[in-house]
Amino acid sequence: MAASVRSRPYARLRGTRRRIKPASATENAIIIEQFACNMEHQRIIEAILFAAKRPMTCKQIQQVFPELEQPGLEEIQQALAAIAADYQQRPLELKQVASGYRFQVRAEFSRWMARLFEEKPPKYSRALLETLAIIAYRQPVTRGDIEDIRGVSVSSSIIQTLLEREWVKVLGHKEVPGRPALLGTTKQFLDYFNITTLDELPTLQRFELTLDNTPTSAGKE
Amino acid sequence: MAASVRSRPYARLRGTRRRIKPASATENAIIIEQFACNMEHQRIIEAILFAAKRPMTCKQIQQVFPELEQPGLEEIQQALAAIAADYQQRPLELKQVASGYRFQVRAEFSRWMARLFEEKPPKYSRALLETLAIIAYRQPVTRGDIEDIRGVSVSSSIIQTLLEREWVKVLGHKEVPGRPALLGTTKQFLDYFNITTLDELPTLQRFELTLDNTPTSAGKE
Amino acid sequence: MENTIEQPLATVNGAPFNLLPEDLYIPPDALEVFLELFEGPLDLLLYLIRRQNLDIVNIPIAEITRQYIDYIELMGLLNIELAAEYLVMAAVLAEIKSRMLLPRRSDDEEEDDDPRATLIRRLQDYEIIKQAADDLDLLPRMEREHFTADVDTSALAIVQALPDIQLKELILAFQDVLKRVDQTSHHQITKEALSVRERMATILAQLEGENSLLFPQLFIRKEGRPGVVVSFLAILELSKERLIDIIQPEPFAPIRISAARAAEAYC
Repeated sequence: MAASVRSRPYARLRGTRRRIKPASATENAIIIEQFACNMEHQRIIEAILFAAKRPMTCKQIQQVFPELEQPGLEEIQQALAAIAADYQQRPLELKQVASGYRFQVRAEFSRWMARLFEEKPPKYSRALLETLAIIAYRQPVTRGDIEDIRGVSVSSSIIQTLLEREWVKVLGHKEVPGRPALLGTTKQFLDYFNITTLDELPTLQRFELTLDNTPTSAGKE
Repeated sequence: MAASVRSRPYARLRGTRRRIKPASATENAIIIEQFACNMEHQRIIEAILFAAKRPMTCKQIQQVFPELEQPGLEEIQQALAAIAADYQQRPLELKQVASGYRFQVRAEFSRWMARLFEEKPPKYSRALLETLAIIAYRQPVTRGDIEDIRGVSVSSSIIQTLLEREWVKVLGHKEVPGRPALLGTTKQFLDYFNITTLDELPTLQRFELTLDNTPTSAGKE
Repeated sequence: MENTIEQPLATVNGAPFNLLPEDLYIPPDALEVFLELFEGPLDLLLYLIRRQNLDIVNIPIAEITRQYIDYIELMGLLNIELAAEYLVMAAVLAEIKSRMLLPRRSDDEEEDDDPRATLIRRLQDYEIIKQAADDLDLLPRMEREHFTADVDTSALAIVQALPDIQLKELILAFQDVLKRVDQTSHHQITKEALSVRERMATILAQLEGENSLLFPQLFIRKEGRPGVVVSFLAILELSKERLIDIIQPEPFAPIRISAARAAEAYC
């Protein structure tokens, strides 16, 4: 009774669905050929995304093709959309993060994924998270800026950890005595938190602590 | 523009299509429920195979489920067959190898995969370079020694990479609790840098002298 | 820790200290753990203000100062290592308090004459970040909610180019490590004759898989006297670090060297 082999050629089905414009017989033939070619590109792109082990931009995907066979960026975009649609029913999703597209397991399965790995996912200390938040929201900042905001000294190992995880990098140096490093976040930081730009970070909450006599209330900045 | 929006409950759709035998209303209900459950298991198994990063046996897959929810080995086998069938049209295949099941890119895509990886080789991280330098100059050292010197923890993957590259080997074990491995460099390491003995590694002073024309080119990314 | 926070509390400056500060709605047992939860003086101060839902404008600075100082006294009592930052904040509060007590001169036009203004701004900035850190922690992230989906490519027989390293990079990396060590810790990284270290590694490698080797086997004759000295130093160093055992079963018997064995050798 094992799962019946369903050989429904899913992709081709979708292909027909996509051709919308009416076309004469010959035109039709051309479109089909063109389309078959696209389908092959699409399959290659899908293979690339799974094999790459890092997020891939359209440009990077294009480069994988030999120069004379390179699909246009637009075609790659379309292929990505088609692939994403193909996986809509599957436990994976094609996700765009800061440094490109990658396949990942849908969040709803995290419960089982956590059991898959013996090591617990890393937990980050409040000190590290606050430091990271300051760098993310206030960049570029120096270590001194971070200490001013937190009111305590920042341990080097926190900065070191952030640099090593490649969430933070040195953007330059501030032209003041000592030339302290100016820190900012990286694309890998965005990738890790599954977002494409800093704008997608949660909005800062502003808590009212004002000098006039309004009672305390929280609100959005 | 992250791809998402899932709607159609695929599992149920497919479920109905599969029910072939005529059945009474109540029987029907039972079959559907049973089936929905299997589909959920199947989706979880699929997610496990993609996330695992190593081949998984049926037994290992079973263990990922909490004890009371574990599907039987037979059900897992069936799910694997169904998943394999689902991917028949895709550039991936579910393959059984000696140590279990894993997804792999179909052989016909090797040509592109080769191009994908032949790109510029990735760069080693600062953390890896420092770890290697400490091993080279301070051998034999344990991982703990390296952590002491660097002030941050050393990830196992760095040590693993160095061992795989055959630049570093385990010389023995230190007779202290835990018997940590003592690491040292290999002959391959010397070969790579074109030197015959570690003595030929430049000492820091000597190096600074020869570097005089490139002031502080250190540490920048 | 002698100070269980039960009835007879300690004496502070000679005066008996019988009560926990008022408004301290924390079970005493939990207090120690609790105090260590604060990320710093701003965090503690914010907690004191927020817990009472105080409008910071109207906070009786005197009251907050008193509570704050009670807290840090308690930290002292509990032997919690008190960072200097807490004491600085106590001084700031005391200063604000004293300035509030002085009559305000009407000719003082400075806008931020109110000494609380700076403190309020810092507290606000900190609270925003504190919340942002919590929010960040809640964002779904890799390794916890999301896992990348990779497939195997090893079957495709692709040789992936390995990263290259220049010798220069390696030395610069080591230099950086040394620099950092100088700045941040007390580690003594002394330069040692490299050759002894290397010889230590060589000897360990030689011993690997061997039951034991005869002492003379560890010397390479053609290296001459300097080589012998290096090997000998390496053997002594290895022995000191308990990485090898030097065995002489009976007087005048040949000396044998073996890799250090686990406990059995010693018990």
